[in-house]
Amino acid sequence: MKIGVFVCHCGSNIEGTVDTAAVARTAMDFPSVAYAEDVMYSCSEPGQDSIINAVREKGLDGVVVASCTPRMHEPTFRRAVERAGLNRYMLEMANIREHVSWIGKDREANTNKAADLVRIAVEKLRRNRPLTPKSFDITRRVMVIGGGVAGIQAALDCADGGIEVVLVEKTSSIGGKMSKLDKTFPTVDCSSCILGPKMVDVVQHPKITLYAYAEVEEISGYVGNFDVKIRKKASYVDWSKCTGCGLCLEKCPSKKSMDYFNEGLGTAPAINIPFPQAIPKKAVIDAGFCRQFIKGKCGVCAKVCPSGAIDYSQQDEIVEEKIGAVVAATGYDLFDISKYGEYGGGRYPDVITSLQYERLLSASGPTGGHIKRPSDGKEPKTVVFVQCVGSRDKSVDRPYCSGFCCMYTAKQAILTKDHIPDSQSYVFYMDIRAPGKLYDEFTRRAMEEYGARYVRGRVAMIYPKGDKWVVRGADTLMGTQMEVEADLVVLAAGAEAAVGSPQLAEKLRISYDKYGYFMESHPKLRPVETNTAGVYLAGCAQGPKDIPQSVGQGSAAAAKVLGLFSKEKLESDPQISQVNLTRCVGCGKCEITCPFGAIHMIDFRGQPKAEVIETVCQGCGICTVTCPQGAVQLEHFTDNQILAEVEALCQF
Amino acid sequence: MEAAKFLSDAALRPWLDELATKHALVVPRREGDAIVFAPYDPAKPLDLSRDATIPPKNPVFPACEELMRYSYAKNPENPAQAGLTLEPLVPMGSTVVFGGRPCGARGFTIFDRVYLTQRIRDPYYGARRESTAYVTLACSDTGNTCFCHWVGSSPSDTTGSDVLLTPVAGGYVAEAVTEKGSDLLKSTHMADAGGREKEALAAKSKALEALEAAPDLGPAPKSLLAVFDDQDFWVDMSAKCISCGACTYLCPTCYCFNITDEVRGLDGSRLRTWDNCMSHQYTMEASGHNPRPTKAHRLKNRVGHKFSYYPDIHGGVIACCGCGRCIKSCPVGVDIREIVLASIERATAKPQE
Amino acid sequence: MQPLDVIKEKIREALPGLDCVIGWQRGFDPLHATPLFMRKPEDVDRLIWGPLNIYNTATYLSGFRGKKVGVVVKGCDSRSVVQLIQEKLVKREDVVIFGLPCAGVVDLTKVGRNVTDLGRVSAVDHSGETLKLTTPEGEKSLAWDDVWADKCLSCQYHNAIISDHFAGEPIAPVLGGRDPAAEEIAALEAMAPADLLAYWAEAMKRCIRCYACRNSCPMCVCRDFCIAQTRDPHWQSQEDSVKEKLMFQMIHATHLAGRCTECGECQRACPVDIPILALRRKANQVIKELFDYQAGVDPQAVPPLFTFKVEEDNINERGW
Amino acid sequence: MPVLAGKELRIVGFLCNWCSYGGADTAGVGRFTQPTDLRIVRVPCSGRIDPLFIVKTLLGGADGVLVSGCHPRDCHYASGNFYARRRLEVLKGMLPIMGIDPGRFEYTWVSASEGQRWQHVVTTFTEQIHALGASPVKAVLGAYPGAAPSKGGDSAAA
Repeated sequence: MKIGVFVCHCGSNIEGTVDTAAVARTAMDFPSVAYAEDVMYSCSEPGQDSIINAVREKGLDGVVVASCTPRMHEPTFRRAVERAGLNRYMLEMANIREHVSWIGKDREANTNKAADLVRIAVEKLRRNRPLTPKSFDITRRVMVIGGGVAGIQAALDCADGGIEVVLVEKTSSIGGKMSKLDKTFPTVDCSSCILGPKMVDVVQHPKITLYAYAEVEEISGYVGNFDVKIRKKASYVDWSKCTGCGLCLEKCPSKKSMDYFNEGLGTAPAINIPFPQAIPKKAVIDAGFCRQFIKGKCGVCAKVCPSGAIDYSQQDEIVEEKIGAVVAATGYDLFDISKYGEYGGGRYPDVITSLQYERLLSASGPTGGHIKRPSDGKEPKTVVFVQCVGSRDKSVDRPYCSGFCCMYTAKQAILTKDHIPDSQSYVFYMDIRAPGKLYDEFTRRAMEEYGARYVRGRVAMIYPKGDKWVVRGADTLMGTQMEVEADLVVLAAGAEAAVGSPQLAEKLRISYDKYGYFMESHPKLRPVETNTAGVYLAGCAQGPKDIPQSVGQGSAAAAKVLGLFSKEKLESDPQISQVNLTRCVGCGKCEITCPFGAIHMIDFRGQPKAEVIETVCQGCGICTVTCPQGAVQLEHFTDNQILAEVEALCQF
Repeated sequence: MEAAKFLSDAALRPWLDELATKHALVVPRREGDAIVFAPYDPAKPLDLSRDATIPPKNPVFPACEELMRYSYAKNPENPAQAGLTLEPLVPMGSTVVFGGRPCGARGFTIFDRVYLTQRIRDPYYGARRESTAYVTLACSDTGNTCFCHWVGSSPSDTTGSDVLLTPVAGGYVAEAVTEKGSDLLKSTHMADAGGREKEALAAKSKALEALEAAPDLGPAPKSLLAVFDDQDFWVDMSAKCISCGACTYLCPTCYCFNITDEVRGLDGSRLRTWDNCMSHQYTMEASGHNPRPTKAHRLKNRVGHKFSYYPDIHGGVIACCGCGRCIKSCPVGVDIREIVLASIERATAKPQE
Repeated sequence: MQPLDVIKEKIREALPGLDCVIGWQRGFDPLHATPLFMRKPEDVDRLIWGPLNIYNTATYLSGFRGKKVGVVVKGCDSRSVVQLIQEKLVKREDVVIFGLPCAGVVDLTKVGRNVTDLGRVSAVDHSGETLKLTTPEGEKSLAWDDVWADKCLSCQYHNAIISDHFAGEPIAPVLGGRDPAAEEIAALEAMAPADLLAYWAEAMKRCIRCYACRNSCPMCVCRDFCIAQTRDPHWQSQEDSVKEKLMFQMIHATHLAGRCTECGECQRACPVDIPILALRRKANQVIKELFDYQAGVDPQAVPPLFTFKVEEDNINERGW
Repeated sequence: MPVLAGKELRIVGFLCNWCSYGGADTAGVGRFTQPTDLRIVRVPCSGRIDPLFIVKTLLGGADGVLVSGCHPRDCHYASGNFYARRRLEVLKGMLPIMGIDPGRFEYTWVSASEGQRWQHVVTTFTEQIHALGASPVKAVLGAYPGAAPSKGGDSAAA
């Protein structure tokens, strides 16, 4: 076998702390290495060309590229060796950037280490064999998880692209956080006026199946062919009959249910439709408050319902769907403001979250759009906005910036002036983050046209004084203490990953960071992909975003799905397990341990033997370790390959 | 051949010390609960109480012998080219094996007919054979698994030995069997036998008389061929065999080997290691076909080779020295004597066609 | 009627439906028994029972896969049968189990330490308070506690765990008896790592790589396809080095983890008496501590290494 | 290449591709400085890591072996690390009886986002191995005959 080794400078990224020329020279002495050189940028066009030329001129049949992580450029170089006429799996990479040059300054040690990594790559490559992927059919249906604006956008774009969409929404209506907003920055146009039509499009679109008040129970399979189980939670209302007339809401004797849509400002009937524009507009019974369930008798709604839709005996229902791709758009939840004891959030009625304030501003809100403070319904004259409550604060393990708070606070200050002309707003802030089209102009208007007083400093504490709330903080620009006697305090609660995100990530087999946000496969170059083929991300599930960014990601994810589905067939990674029938003694242990059911026992000339189902095998290699006689081997990660790497490393 | 000598118990260790200065000396020593032939160590005791667990064949036929080393030297101008350097490793130096029993020494005379013929001479075996001398201890009685006299040997057989020591009062009578042997006896630690030869002779004949009558194995070669295709017989005989290599690896007359290259990077070595016909791999063909798929086939070969096929081509010499290790050390007590006798019985029982 | 005769009767009745029944008979001398394969009624007469029945009859079962066979078992043998059934290597309906209460078996290596040559014992009497041997150097009388196999000294399974036919009074396990296994492990682990490694090197030095330890193991079902002797995968070289020999012991021990029924055949079978059982015993100890699991007790269980718990009871994630 | 005398010890790491290998990448991207002893062997999943690879590595004379996979519940292949956890824990328990200091082998979980944690793991483990010093394996086993003479390996041809 003739192997070519290409050691990349990556400009100065590698060359800076690794003597790439020396590594190439050393590689010359490795078994089977017929050619070695160092290249400036192996991933650049000239870089790839030099590889291709060397393969052709030197008649190489395998290539080792020592450069960045294979998680970055393995596909790039596989394509390159393929263009050179080799099988794309006759490539190995040595990660001498992320794992060497970037983590140490000792040039001698780094060079030495880099040579070692090249050595094991060569030893592995010597035992590689050409592989050809199997192709398989695609189920051209996508599941979008989450009916917020990002999910809605993804669903509509996919559906308009001509593929069937299954949209799963946890609550009884789509719309997400945006549907709770009154106006949107920086244009101050009505949130529901721009979101509403999209929501309607969703239910009316022939290609979209909507499961509201439902959650993903289980997902199995692989890109192109997932099987999902969706749990439709019991609403105790037969939605096929419910017309959303709302009669039951009026007649319901129990009005003490939590009003989730209004962020807990006020209460709701035990049978409820969250808001007038809800999609679907169907009632749901809150069994925790419904007398029929608590006392076992009532049945008012059942009596009044003109369509006889009420069904107290309803149970959760599991529906199964076959899909080919997933878009996770599960959004965010608000930071729990009560964690800041000194602010009194949750204890003081007039210390509320920004989203609650949105409901107070909203014409469809509990106060009909008139700003009344929760404690006594009085109209507040002095409103204090506190920024970064649960953002950029290590002490509550929320070091990140939630991104959109600065903007909506400016918006809320403006709206406050609109609603109450003789009011005065104060904004306690750390920095103003307004990077975006017309954003900074917008915050300026809040200050200059609407006279909101921006105070640069953190609020130390809030305490009651009479019917006022004293907000004490520092004005770091003036270098003075500052106290404001407020009628209402609005805390800009930060964003955090939606409740249940990690659990969903585990079902989807994607990674999530320590805060529960889903991990994209590359922070810059693959922002909506994940490391699990066929699973994409949109909106705040991946990290805090404002509406335009979320909508943009929704469309981006849709584009990825459409791209995936535009292929005739998909190719399965051929790096999967193979059974050596003569060695297999048919003990079936591999069958027990395979997480994918990719191994089944067959009868081979009267003997039980294991067989791998190629399209189902994901290439984890659990079976290879399970098999005591090494009859199951994972292609490109065979025992002999790993043993050879170990051997190479143990020579010294 | 010069006259017999007397080696007193007191002179034994000094003599061994002396031998150790001239030769690589191996002696039976207790390791754990086994007795093995180990390099002589003046500080450590010998164990001559019984025949060693492992036969004294290693010195002439090591369990693993490095035949040669090789390495590739790359052409700096064109690393695609590499020069190969070979280093054959022919064994050097002389070895003396002390304290084996007649059966053990007789064992590798079986090898000679295979490795040292007119046509073919195995240089490695040849070199070791020539440079190795055996100082053997005659047996004064026999154990439950001994059957040297069945196969044409005896407790005082000198075949393969260079010196035979016969225990007598106060020491041993030492008789040189070969030139090599008489050289070993040229030592100040050796006294004149001084009439002790008779005592030695008496001891030998006493051991011979003590033997139970040996069955006639004459019909064995033909019988084993007769039952060759009698699979039921062999399935029955091999039922308890677990196909391990204990019998063959401990057999003084088993000489099969396997050759493998072990390579590290650009360097490699070619190894010759004991192989054993009880193993499935022994006859495994590259195609995956195995002409001896079951332990019945394999056991048949072991017994057949020793008592039929080998004698057929080597003037009736049975390729077994009757040491009984294969019986004593078999994890499940397979008894080759039973099998041979059973085959004779079976063959005579059913008419030859 | 003696329990043995009862069993013999049962075997004769069952024989017609079976390929054979595996038991023990007298071997080449009074001290050595040997496995017996009963096919004809008259074979059954040769069946013996007693402290010389050291061989684990279950070792042969996987060789009869697909055939119906009978097997006479000691308590410890029955554990191996259970484990084989559990791993679907033997079908329960394919094996008829004949059990007798077992008081223990002798460890011939221990006996050997009391006589010059195990191969020169001319008579044995194991009926009495001691084990009586007739040897060239005269009568020997050995205390049972000095010659019982280790496993018998701490045996909790004197009677077949599962059986189709059982004869005789079940023997109750002696609790709180000596546990030589634990003692040996403790003694070994008391050494400094390097010394212990040297101990193994010294012991493995005399290994002849005959694989009797593997082939006598009832749970080693790979047999002809063991990774110790293949080039692909190439786990082991042919070098005659203690490293390769010790590596094989670790392969065996690792593959047995959670499956080993501690019958001790590996060590008993070793022709050069290398004390290799300790490695398997340690694995069993670890398995017991981690998963409170013992192999060969429950035919329904799954070996701990072929399953998992999302929250492990006794594995605390390493705090780094 | 030969271990840098006096400076480095030989530490071999087996990392799953999806989490820990990515975590090591993230550490690199973040320029989180680490000791240079570690050599990483990339495997698809911690469930692919045969405990015997580790035994082989340690008997081969490596001074330490580090295994890292996805956090429990976070395995790209759903349950690979659950099997790995059991296998590796058993192995760790068995090392003492064969005369290998169990401190020479550790396994842990590092996710693709935990660059800093990876730096911490590598640093801590490397310190631990340097505290234990060079492995005695080669000296002890090398003292016995039979092993084909230790080769200079490829460097012999250099």
